[in-house]
Amino acid sequence: MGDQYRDTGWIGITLTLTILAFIYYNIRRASGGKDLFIRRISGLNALDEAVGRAAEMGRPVLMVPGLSGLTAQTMQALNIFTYVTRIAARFANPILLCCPDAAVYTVGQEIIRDVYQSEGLADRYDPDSVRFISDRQFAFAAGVSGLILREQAAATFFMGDFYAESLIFAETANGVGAIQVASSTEATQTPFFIAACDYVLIGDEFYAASAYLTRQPVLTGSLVGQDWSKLLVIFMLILGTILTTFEQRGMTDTEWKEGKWQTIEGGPRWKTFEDTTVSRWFNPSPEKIKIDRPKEEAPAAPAEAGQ
Amino acid sequence: MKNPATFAEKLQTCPKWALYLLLITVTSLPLWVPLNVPNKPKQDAMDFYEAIWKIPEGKTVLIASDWTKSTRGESEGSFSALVRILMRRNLKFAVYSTGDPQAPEVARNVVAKVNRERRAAGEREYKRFEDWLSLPFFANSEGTTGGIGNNIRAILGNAKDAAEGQAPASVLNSPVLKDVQKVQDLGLLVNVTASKTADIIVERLYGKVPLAFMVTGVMVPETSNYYASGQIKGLVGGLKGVYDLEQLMQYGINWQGPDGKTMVKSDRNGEVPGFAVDKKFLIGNGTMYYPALHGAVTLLILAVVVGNIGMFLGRKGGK
Amino acid sequence: MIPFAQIRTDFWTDLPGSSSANLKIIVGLLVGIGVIFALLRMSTQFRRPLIVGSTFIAGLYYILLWLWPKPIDRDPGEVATNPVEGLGFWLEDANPAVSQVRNIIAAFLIGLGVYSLLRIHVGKIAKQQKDWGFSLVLLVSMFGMAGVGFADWASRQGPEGAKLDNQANWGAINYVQDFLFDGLLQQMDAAMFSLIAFYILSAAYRAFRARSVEATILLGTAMILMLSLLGGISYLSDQAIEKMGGTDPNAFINNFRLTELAGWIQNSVQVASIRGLQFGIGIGLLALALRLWLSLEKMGNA
Amino acid sequence: MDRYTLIKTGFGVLATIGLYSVLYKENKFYRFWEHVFLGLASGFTLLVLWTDTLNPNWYKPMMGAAAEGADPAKPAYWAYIFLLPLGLMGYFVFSNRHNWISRIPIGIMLGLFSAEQISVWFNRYGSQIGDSLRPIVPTTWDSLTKPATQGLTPERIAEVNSQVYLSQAITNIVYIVTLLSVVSYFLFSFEIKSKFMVRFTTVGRWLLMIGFGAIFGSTVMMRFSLLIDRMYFIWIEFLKQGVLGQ
Repeated sequence: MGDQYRDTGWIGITLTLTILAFIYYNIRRASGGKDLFIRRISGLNALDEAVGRAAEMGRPVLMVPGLSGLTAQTMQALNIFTYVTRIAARFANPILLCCPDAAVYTVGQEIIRDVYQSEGLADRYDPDSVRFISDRQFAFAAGVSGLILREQAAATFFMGDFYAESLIFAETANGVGAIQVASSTEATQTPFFIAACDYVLIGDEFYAASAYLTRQPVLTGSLVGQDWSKLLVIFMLILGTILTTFEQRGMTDTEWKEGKWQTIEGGPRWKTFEDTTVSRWFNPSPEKIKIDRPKEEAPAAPAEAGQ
Repeated sequence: MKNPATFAEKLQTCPKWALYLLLITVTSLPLWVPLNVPNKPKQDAMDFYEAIWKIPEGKTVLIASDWTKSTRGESEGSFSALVRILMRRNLKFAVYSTGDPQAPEVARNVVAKVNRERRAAGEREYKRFEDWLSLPFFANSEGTTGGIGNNIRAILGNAKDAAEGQAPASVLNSPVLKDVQKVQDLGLLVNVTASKTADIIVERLYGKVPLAFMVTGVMVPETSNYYASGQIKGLVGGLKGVYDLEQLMQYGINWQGPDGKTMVKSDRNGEVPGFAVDKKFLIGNGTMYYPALHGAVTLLILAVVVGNIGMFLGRKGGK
Repeated sequence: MIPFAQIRTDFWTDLPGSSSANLKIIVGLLVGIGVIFALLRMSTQFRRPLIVGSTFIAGLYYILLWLWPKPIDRDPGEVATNPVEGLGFWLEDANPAVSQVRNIIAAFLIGLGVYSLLRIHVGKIAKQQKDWGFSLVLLVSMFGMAGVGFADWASRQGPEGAKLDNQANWGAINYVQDFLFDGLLQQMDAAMFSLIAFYILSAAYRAFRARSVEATILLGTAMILMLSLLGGISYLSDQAIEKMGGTDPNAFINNFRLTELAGWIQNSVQVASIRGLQFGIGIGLLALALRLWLSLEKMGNA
Repeated sequence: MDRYTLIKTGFGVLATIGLYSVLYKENKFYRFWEHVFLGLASGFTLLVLWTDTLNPNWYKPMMGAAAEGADPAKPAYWAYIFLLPLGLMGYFVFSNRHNWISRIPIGIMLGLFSAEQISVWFNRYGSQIGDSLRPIVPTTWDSLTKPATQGLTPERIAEVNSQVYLSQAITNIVYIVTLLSVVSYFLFSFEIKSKFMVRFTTVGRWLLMIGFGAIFGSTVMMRFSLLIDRMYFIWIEFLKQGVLGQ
């Protein structure tokens, strides 16, 4: 059997697969026409308001999909921005999408044009409204804040992976009196958004957003699946806490080493967390198996091209 | 609110430029008159210091140096402190980076600086390729880190480094990596980082080699998760961490200094000697910047307090 | 020694610089371009399956690497003893190469980024719009940096390159590169980064008001943490409290020392709450990853 | 400090002041340095893409290398060439009829990324879940808090360390309650009716705020130290050591 399945290593795989199963099952369920409840997420009701106000002022809506390259977080941010863009398009409101990465720029162009076309407003679509600024963190920060100041953005949306630059954007936008809706998947940046922005999506709300906005079966279903998974985690936490509470007391004369029970040389000792069942679940210690295989005559040829 | 009328409003509407000017002043002045601030090292820093001090003789330390000038304020302090301790312990080390193409060069400069210090203090200088290796930058952090876990020699094998005035040779021939066949052969892997490489390293190397991190202040909360869950042996966080470490280098832990006094006590650590009895040798960035940090943070606290007082007075006035 | 002694070649690998290798490369390129032309002619109904399929297969590698039995106790240079192990070996070996594919494709896309910049700034210059001068500055410094940087890089290749680690051996080009990169670019990075300090001050002054319960909690915790950072203050206050506790090192009051308090908040409440947050984010990411891998959601739907 | 270094440092200071000037208001001086910055950055990006990504990870493996000095020859993996047309497909994004082709490379990148995320998920969160499981009932009432272990026998120390004292138990309870309440705050698809659960999630939000406050507090340190470092650069490195030559 494979290395990753020995001792308690399989638990991790099982857990991940279970969660994936939950999500997939609920997506199917929802696609099957079952409509599912989603609680109110305050920050999101602000989207329309923000864009609306920008329209009144006739000043642009500025969007930043985080600092990462083409990652899932960035895609999620772009998903939310398509919603924003759609409203802006209807209000005939200028938009600016600032990309930190060429691949993101490519996807951005594709998506934004799609939005205008699907709204039948292809004539309002301006390729320059999606811009590649720079993929160097602080050059990007300088460029974007320059844009915010010069274009006098009326509404700004910062969503995705934000790092140190978050506060530069937020304060600059605040300086020109823009409404700001923000969200960072980096827990370390959320407090700064909370301090400086009008509306903030905290943590998971960012992933829930597109489901909340569109109510598409796939997304709502997946959201329900995520909740099941969280309940599973909660259950594990409660069960595990109880287990440790009862196991981690008193002395022991055997300990779990290299995948089997062994008596401790030098007599019994006081139990620690390492002696509990849950500790073994999460820290597998597979026993050392020696397997001797024939060697190649010539030195090993390095990896094959990833095709 | 245009032209603030009442005192309460004045308190709440101090112009930004005035705040900024104050900030520049309080951060500049202390640099001209350095002084020694009393301090109490944090546990994670002590564990870090002990972890390095407990590395078996002759083991090699691998340093993932993922910082550049943009976080010089904190990272250079951490890195030079680390190098000072390793050199004091006569441990061989190799520096590589997956965080930023510039990291290796910045690291080289720091090592050179510490070497100059040692020359001045009349100690043995570290020879490139003999005592330490400057490995290149590897793009794709995930791939490289994972690779180091699976087969370290294959990953580092392509790299070259040159002793002073010699032609570059494969680093595998260097005494530094002589006894390192698997990643398990390393004494410790220290990540001096200002980026996500910390996560990547824990995900791919935890359990294969003891880890210790030196991170920027902003990363302390996230990385203390790893410290709390015992995935990393020790943690030096931000300027405070650097200052802690520099103090430990001075006073050790549970250790009687030359003056017979034990400055730092801890019941969670064993006795770890300090060094650098000569203070001049030890004026690192931490000791240099810490007073200015006091100025800045105090200003911040005052600003918040004043703002709130203003608000409350304003409310009273409103009633 | 014979240079290529240790190379075993097969269909996928060839002798470096050999004509057959170059031929294969050229043919491969032509085939690739041929594929593109084929795509242009391909009928519409195959488009989606093609995109979905390529996405799925690309992802399948990592899923296999994760689930396929990993070889036990593998040492460098060993040969697999059975097919299952064989695939396991192959997956492990391919990892370094596959993990580069994303970067390489992304690198090829940079042309689009440059196109975007040129589109905007050349346009400005051509139309002599407001600030066209600055656009010129941008383009000049861009191509300047790229050109000089490349020349510098080229001069550092080969066995002589290591010499240039020492400033004494620098030529003009190395100086210019050092000036542009080390003198300007990196300094501006640091400058922009440090701007945040100012913004923190103004943001805290403006927004940190005890208006609501939540705001007050946030404010209070931040204050305690900031105070505990001040070695001076925490040291003195701890001294004071230890005096209250008297000689007994286990005095209960010692738990309320500023450093203890800050540490306690960080290690219990903060770690816990952030972990709670992270679990949510992690599961959200997992769900999104699944949807993207199986192309369950259309790109950019909302 | 030699003249070159002095000039270099001088320009560094100038650029720093230029970017700082935006703090007062957006002005031409800032705009100049901003554009220099963006230009240099993009230029550098182009450079690094070749020197650090394409050349070492694509071109060299594709071409292979003859044996030189200590290191053996590397075979040519010609198949790498297929990545080039794959990348070029992205450029169809501006074509109105064939823009769909650009989704193939994008799809492949996303596929690789997503699948890797799935495969490393447990590595990141597993041990964090494991570490969150802590005993919440004290095992001894000898003392409320964990006694200091100075001057005790090793056995005694081991015992003390393994015991769960009241204060620790309380801490662990706080910990687990925080964790649970925060996680349940992020449940979206359940209509929470019971008074208790409503309170519980509200508490979760409050505890989250404590976490954020703590992060803010500890982040401040880094931001300021970077500013201090800039000031060190201007005052000490440039003015004191450079101009005044001390």
